[in-house]
Amino acid sequence: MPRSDLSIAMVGSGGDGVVTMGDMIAQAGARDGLNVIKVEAYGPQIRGGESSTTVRVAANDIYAQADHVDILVVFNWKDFARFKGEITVAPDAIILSEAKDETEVDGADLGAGPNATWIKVPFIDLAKESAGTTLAKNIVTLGLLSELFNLPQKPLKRAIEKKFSKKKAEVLEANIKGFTAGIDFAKTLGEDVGDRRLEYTPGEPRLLMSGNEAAAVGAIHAGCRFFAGYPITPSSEVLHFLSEWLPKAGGSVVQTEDELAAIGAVIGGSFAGVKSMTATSGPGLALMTEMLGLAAMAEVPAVIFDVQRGGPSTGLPTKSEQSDLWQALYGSHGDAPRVVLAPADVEDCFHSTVDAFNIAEEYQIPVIVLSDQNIAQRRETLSMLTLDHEVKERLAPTAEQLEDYKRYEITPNGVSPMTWPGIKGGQYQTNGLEHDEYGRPTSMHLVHEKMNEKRYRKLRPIRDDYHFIRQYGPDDADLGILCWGSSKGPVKEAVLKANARGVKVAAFVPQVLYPFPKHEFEEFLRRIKEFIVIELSFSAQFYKYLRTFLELPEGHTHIFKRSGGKNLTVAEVEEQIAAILPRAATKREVLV
Amino acid sequence: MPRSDLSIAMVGSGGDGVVTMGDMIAQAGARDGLNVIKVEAYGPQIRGGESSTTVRVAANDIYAQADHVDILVVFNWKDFARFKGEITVAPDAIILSEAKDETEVDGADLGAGPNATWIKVPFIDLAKESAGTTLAKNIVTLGLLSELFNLPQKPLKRAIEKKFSKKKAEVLEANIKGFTAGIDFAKTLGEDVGDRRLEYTPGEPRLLMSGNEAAAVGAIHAGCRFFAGYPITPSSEVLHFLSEWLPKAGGSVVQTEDELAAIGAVIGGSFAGVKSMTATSGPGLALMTEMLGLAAMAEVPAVIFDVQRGGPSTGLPTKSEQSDLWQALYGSHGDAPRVVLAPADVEDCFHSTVDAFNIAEEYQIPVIVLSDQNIAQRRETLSMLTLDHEVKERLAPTAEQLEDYKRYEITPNGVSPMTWPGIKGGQYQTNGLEHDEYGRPTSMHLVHEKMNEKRYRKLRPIRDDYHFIRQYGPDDADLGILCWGSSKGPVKEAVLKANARGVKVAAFVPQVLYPFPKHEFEEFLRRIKEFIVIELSFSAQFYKYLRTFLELPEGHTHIFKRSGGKNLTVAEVEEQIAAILPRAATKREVLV
Amino acid sequence: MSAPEVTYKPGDFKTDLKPVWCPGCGDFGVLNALYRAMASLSLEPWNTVILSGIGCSSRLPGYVATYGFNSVHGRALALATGVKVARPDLTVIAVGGDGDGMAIGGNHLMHSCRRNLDVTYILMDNEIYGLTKGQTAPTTPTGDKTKSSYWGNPEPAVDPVELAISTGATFVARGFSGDLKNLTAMIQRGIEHRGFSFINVMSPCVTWRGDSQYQLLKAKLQELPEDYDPTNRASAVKYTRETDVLTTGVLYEAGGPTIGDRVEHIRMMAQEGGKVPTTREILERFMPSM
Amino acid sequence: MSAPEVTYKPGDFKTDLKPVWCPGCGDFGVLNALYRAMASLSLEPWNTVILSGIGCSSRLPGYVATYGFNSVHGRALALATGVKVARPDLTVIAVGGDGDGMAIGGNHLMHSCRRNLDVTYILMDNEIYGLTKGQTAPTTPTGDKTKSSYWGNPEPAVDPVELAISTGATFVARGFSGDLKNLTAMIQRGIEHRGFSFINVMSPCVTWRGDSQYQLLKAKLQELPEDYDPTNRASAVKYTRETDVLTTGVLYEAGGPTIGDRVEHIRMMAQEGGKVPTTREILERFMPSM
Ligand SMILES: Cc1ncc(C[n+]2csc(CCOP(=O)(O)OP(=O)(O)O)c2C)c(N)n1
Ligand SMILES: Cc1ncc(C[n+]2csc(CCOP(=O)(O)OP(=O)(O)O)c2C)c(N)n1
Ligand code: SF4
Ligand code: SF4
Ligand SMILES: [Mg+2]
Ligand SMILES: [Mg+2]
Repeated sequence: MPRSDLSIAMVGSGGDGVVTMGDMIAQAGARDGLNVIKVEAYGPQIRGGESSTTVRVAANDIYAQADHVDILVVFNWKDFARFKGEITVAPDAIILSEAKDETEVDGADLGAGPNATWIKVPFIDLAKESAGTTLAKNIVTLGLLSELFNLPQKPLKRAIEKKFSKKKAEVLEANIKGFTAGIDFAKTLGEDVGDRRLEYTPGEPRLLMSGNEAAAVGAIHAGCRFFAGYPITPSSEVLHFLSEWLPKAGGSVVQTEDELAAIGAVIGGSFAGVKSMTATSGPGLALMTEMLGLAAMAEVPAVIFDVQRGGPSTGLPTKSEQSDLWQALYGSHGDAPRVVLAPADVEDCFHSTVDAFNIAEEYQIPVIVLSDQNIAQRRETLSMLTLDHEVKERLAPTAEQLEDYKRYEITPNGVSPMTWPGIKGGQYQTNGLEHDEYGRPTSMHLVHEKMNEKRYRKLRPIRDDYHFIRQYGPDDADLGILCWGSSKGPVKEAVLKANARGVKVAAFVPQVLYPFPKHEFEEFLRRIKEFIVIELSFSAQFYKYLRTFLELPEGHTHIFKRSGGKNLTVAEVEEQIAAILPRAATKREVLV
Repeated sequence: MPRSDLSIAMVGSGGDGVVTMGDMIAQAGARDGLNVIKVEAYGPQIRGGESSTTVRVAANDIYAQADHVDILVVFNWKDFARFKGEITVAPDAIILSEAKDETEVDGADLGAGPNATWIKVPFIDLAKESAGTTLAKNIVTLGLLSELFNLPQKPLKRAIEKKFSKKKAEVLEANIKGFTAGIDFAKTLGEDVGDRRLEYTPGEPRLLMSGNEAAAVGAIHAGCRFFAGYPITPSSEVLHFLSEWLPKAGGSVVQTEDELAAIGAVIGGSFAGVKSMTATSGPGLALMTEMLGLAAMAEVPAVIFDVQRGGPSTGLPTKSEQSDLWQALYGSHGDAPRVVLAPADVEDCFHSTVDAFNIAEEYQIPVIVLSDQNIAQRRETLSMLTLDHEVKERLAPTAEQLEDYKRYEITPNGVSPMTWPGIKGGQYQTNGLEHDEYGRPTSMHLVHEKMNEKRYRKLRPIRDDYHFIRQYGPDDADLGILCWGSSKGPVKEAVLKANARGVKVAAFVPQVLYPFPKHEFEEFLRRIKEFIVIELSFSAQFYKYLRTFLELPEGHTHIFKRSGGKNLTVAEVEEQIAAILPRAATKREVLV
Repeated sequence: MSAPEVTYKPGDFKTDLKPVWCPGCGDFGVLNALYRAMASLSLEPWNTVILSGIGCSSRLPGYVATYGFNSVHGRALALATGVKVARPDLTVIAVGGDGDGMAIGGNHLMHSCRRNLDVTYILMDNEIYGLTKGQTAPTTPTGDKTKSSYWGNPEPAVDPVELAISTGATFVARGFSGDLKNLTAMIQRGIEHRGFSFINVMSPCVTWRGDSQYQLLKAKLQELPEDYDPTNRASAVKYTRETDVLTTGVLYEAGGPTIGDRVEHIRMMAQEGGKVPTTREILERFMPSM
Repeated sequence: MSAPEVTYKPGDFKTDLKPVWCPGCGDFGVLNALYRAMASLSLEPWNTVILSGIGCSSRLPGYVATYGFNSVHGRALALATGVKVARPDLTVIAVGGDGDGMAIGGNHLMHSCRRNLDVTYILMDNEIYGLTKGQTAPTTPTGDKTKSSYWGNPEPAVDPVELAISTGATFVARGFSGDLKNLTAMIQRGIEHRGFSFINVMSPCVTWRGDSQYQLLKAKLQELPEDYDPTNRASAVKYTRETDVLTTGVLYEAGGPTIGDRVEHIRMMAQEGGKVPTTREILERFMPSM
């Protein structure tokens, strides 16, 4: 039966070129208007070690990586060992492996069932024969895959031409021969695999980008013109992209000596009137928390884009986890207001970043955007992003206000007009000490109380203005799922699938975590009787956070939490639904 | 009517010697076995500015500063302005002020009522006449106060002799003359103030120390032999004391270049097998959170003594607040287990520090002790501390375990035997990456999950072993107060006073905050129907934390939270009790 | 700096905040010298930013009527980097103490020197932690007893001037807070210098180092020889390790591009067409290219 | 170091963990030289501690069968300070990359030099951030294009050797990972030296700096003259700023007390009576004294 949705994993090492393969399939898919999600993974070796790439291409909407791949290409079973447990195949998968590799493989280990199709392909020989070099193995494979599964063949060929366009003509020629050899070999395989072809109508080309790239573009869109950062996996792509593009936009980038300097420079740049941002991951955010408090206290806009990875400490630097939540919400000493946003997919990374700048500037407050490795580094197809996302600016004082300028004037919404250097008569002297309306240091309790009130008062209008929240499923669901960030993908997919089967499950995914969207949560809680919180944090950071604001019904609130290091799967969500729903139904009868 | 409990505040500036006065009264009180609590406060000037000292001396038990002072000495009303709102007098207070100062004072501003006694004293003239210098003003005052209020006169005189023993004989002589002049002047004042004399029977001398000093002694007692720290108010006294005493105990002290280095050196020293500690305050703790995660991940014992001050940012460096709670509980990225202890008075600072080392060593986990400026810097009388506080040591592997040494062996209680350099065959290579039982880096999800479990498993026995919790008041109280840290003082005093009047109110004060003593809390919650959480944090950090673990009864849980900068008063607690109790009674009737 | 429109008197730069400093503190001298230098340069207060960390000395920005930022301990230069790179048109001055600049802030100092950040950095060196009441600083002489070194400071003192020269500062001077005239001139030259200007001002702490510090310093101070050539790096370095004398004056001065110049150059390269790309144009880069 | 009981072969120091380094990475050379130096010194593995931060190079402790600690980015020397001051009897070695040691860890390096901490610090300098996939390091030459400097690195490179000398290290050397013999000798001397030994090893990154880096470095390297006198600080400093040549060898070596010596001296003074006070004795100090 032809498919509208196909996942392919390719595993090899160093010279096998599997990463290039993944890129080309993704590019070709995007070119033909398909939906694509592509991820990569690596072994511990810095280079030349095991690597894998998994591409999902589909004619229908997709929200996450697939749980199981339909097609697995293995150049070397030894390399595959590294990904055991990370890459599993569908029971009826097609497994294409190097003919020369005689390793015994237990299909059950991969997840393969009796219906799986095992094909030995002489990749090495085909490459050598056709292109004259084993290096062309991946190109042979692309030919083979495109023919077997109806992957966009023309765009693939053009991608190959592009890749080798700068090399000698013979090189290109050899690779085209390799591509053709793959196609030809596929034809010899006959009908066995013919029923797994992708069925689709080519459409308009789509964007193909990662969450980090989307965030970087969002920053420029929002008017960011100064970036200071220190490299750290998995956030460095933000720095990389902006190092090229921010100067084009008339801005500047500094790679600082550490994260302390980065957040310091951001506060400095912003104080100087330029929209400023940094990007980091858990360890870097930890180093920034002291100065997060400074931004809160001196009321300087600041955007901190944090890409979560596995922790604690250096942890699992290349893997995703949702465990920077607590330090984002609670890091820093004293009562230090900040805003925490949480994009849930690649496109969100653009919009959340624009929102972050808007909130930071409008409310003179630090804003943390909590992305994670999953959405940050995967490449995903998107329609041209909504480009009319409004951009907001800082409130400057009127000429009249400047006459007796109170930088920290107490106002109904907590926002005081803010000047910046260059504005004549707008000079003020600020600090991280408690201060009065003019910014003059004080340690008087009463001033402290008033100023705390003022600083926290700003959170109310933010909560009222920003309703970035997603909900899926029916209003009268039997089960409500509460989750955040990249968990949205598999949760949404599971919910929509369940709904399609008539199972009444709903999901609630807030993109604003703090100020807490209490009203919206309570609306959701009111309609539904049974809940589950799903998150990738061993200590259930999200669940515990929810408890601080919500009365989660005792005995009717479940938790599915686990460590990161492996992305959440649709199956995990489905299992939870399956396990709880019958019980929920029983309970409800009892209640009635 | 004679008193068993007297509070005296003295206010002056630079050369007035009010701090010395406070010290001498406190020393003299301790010498005669009285209970003493002494605090100081300063204006913004680094030196020579306004200063105040308040001493409470009592024959009965006392738990906090008094809300109002019975006696106020003011050398200069301009200096007093700085402390308006911080120092209030009892309605019937005695106010002794410099005769030469003609400032008009509104008694109501101070809290004085129509019964207050206002006495102008020619401090300057008396000092000049008797001692030949105005510098002796404070000594004159001591004579006067001792005579008027029956403060321990002999010890005071000895204190003066000691103070000037190293100066020329004339200097001592002059001061003794001043002291006598004060006494003589007092006699001229007659019966007006005679009814405010302190009534007590002299007892054995008592210790007089601050929380920071108690913590430093606790550290040495617990076996700490390495201290690395960076100065910061209000924790520096720990460094100061240990810089003198740790070398005497055979240990060593490094003043590092910053807090990052301090916590790093502590982890290094501890890894090397030496019990190690650092001390800091909010801003420093913020800088330490990255490496807090390292200690959690590499399972290295580490004690971090944090003295809270007003925040956010530089905030109110010399004032108390309970707002480092969140960063102590939640600081650092990833799921990073740590233990958080909370001493509630000076003596606790000793015991909590010993507990901290015991827990850190026994469970190989970082332990944060959350003190605050209030208990850290006030001086208080104590009986000789309980010196039999048991000291625990690290679990080393057996010879058999060393044969195939697994540094991170998974065990039932999560604790793996730990070697240190010098132990032959005990070598291991550790890191902050996720690792297997041997400490070898991995990014495998399954290992990560198991290791998270192992690291968190240690919290269970800690929770079961350490029941450092205080409760006051009857089991069948109508109102239960939940508080922590230095709030204990005024809360305990208010509760005991209320109980004495037959008002049924109880208080619960945990000295272990994390792992959360859920069982004990729930016991307390079960017995009582109405609650109030009391804390000095604008954003109600303690209340929100309690919510994550407890089902606080909706509609029956009140909050009294405010910013720091002023210590909690007994009156504030009493007001809350008075406001809630009648309502509680009504509600209970409705419930029944 | 463009030609000034108005002229200023030193007093014009005063705010109405009273310094918290102890009577006799060296920092008063630095503040006065700064007022004078700013006045003679006719710095426009609204185009000038003064930043600091935490310490007695770091209170200074509160006393100057420009844009000012008394930030957190050790980070004055981190903030200054942001201000100057984001807004190269502004005059940026950073100030702080020896602990702020050489202990917790040492890394930012080193890297600001390396980058040749066009900022004037005035380090008020009192060889002690003033604000926190008298602990050892990285410039405290070995053996000195302080609150945190009961048995005497076990660490050698760092020479801030040597550090600045060897890590790449292009203007390095040593001054004395008690010498208003020379200090004013030095600060003025520092602000005029294009690149990182480092001015180490010996600024006694009467409270924690006693009167003796002032006397001791005064006795050790010595001006540079008349014919001194500050462009010679090697000879500059020679003046840093003296122990019996402390030479004041501009020890080193050099040219060379600042980080700002280099960032500006990058902007020029990047904006070859002169046009700022729209979001849509940027997104084009993510269309499958084949 | 006490007289060794046994002798070791370099291979005895190997753990069974396979290095994650790329084939051809310079760090292999450093590891091998270290194994050899340790063997010739017969260092007892259980009395030796190797610490590092984060980076490709910082993985090294995992490959040496002593006590080892691969800590967090930039903090190798912070931990080493604790190990050595708390346990002066141990041999302590710290290792790391140019980013780890000169960027985020720069402050600890400077202060370890100043304190003359008795630790051997080996900086594997590949002029790039290896582990994070090729961003600019503080030692990356100006103008070089890296992942984080698309338009070319706008910052001058720092010379770690100059920094170490000018901040007080008492043993400063420059080596090359491709020169096993000299490097081994240098590391051995560094470990034997009493005080802070700083060894800046040029250690090419084949992955992010390409083959050319190795060739370029090799061409620039030059040994010290035979008659070189490493005790002369001024002449040592001269060898740090050359641009066409990179001189390898022990550039500087001096005596002087370490922080450990000074702390030990304090302990001696403090423990005059030789007796550790009991808690009760300490508490006596808090009894009212009159
Ligand atoms: C992160 C942090 N650590 C420590 C402190 C405490 N602190 C404030 S100022 C200071 C040092 C003051 O010395 P210096 O920088 O020399 O300035 P001075 O007061 O002598 O002018 C310290 C340690 C702090 N505010 N923040
Ligand atoms: C606090 C923190 N910031 C950033 C990182 C990311 N990081 C890991 S290694 C590294 C730099 C690696 O370069 P280098 O120290 O030169 O070592 P190399 O890999 O080149 O040997 C960085 C930036 C981190 N782990 N922690
Ligand atoms: S303590 Fe020292 S540095 Fe601080 S204001 Fe006083 S004299 Fe100046
Ligand atoms: S990336 Fe460079 S430094 Fe890292 S292991 Fe590979 S060659 Fe070595
Ligand atoms: Mg100082
Ligand atoms: Mg490097």
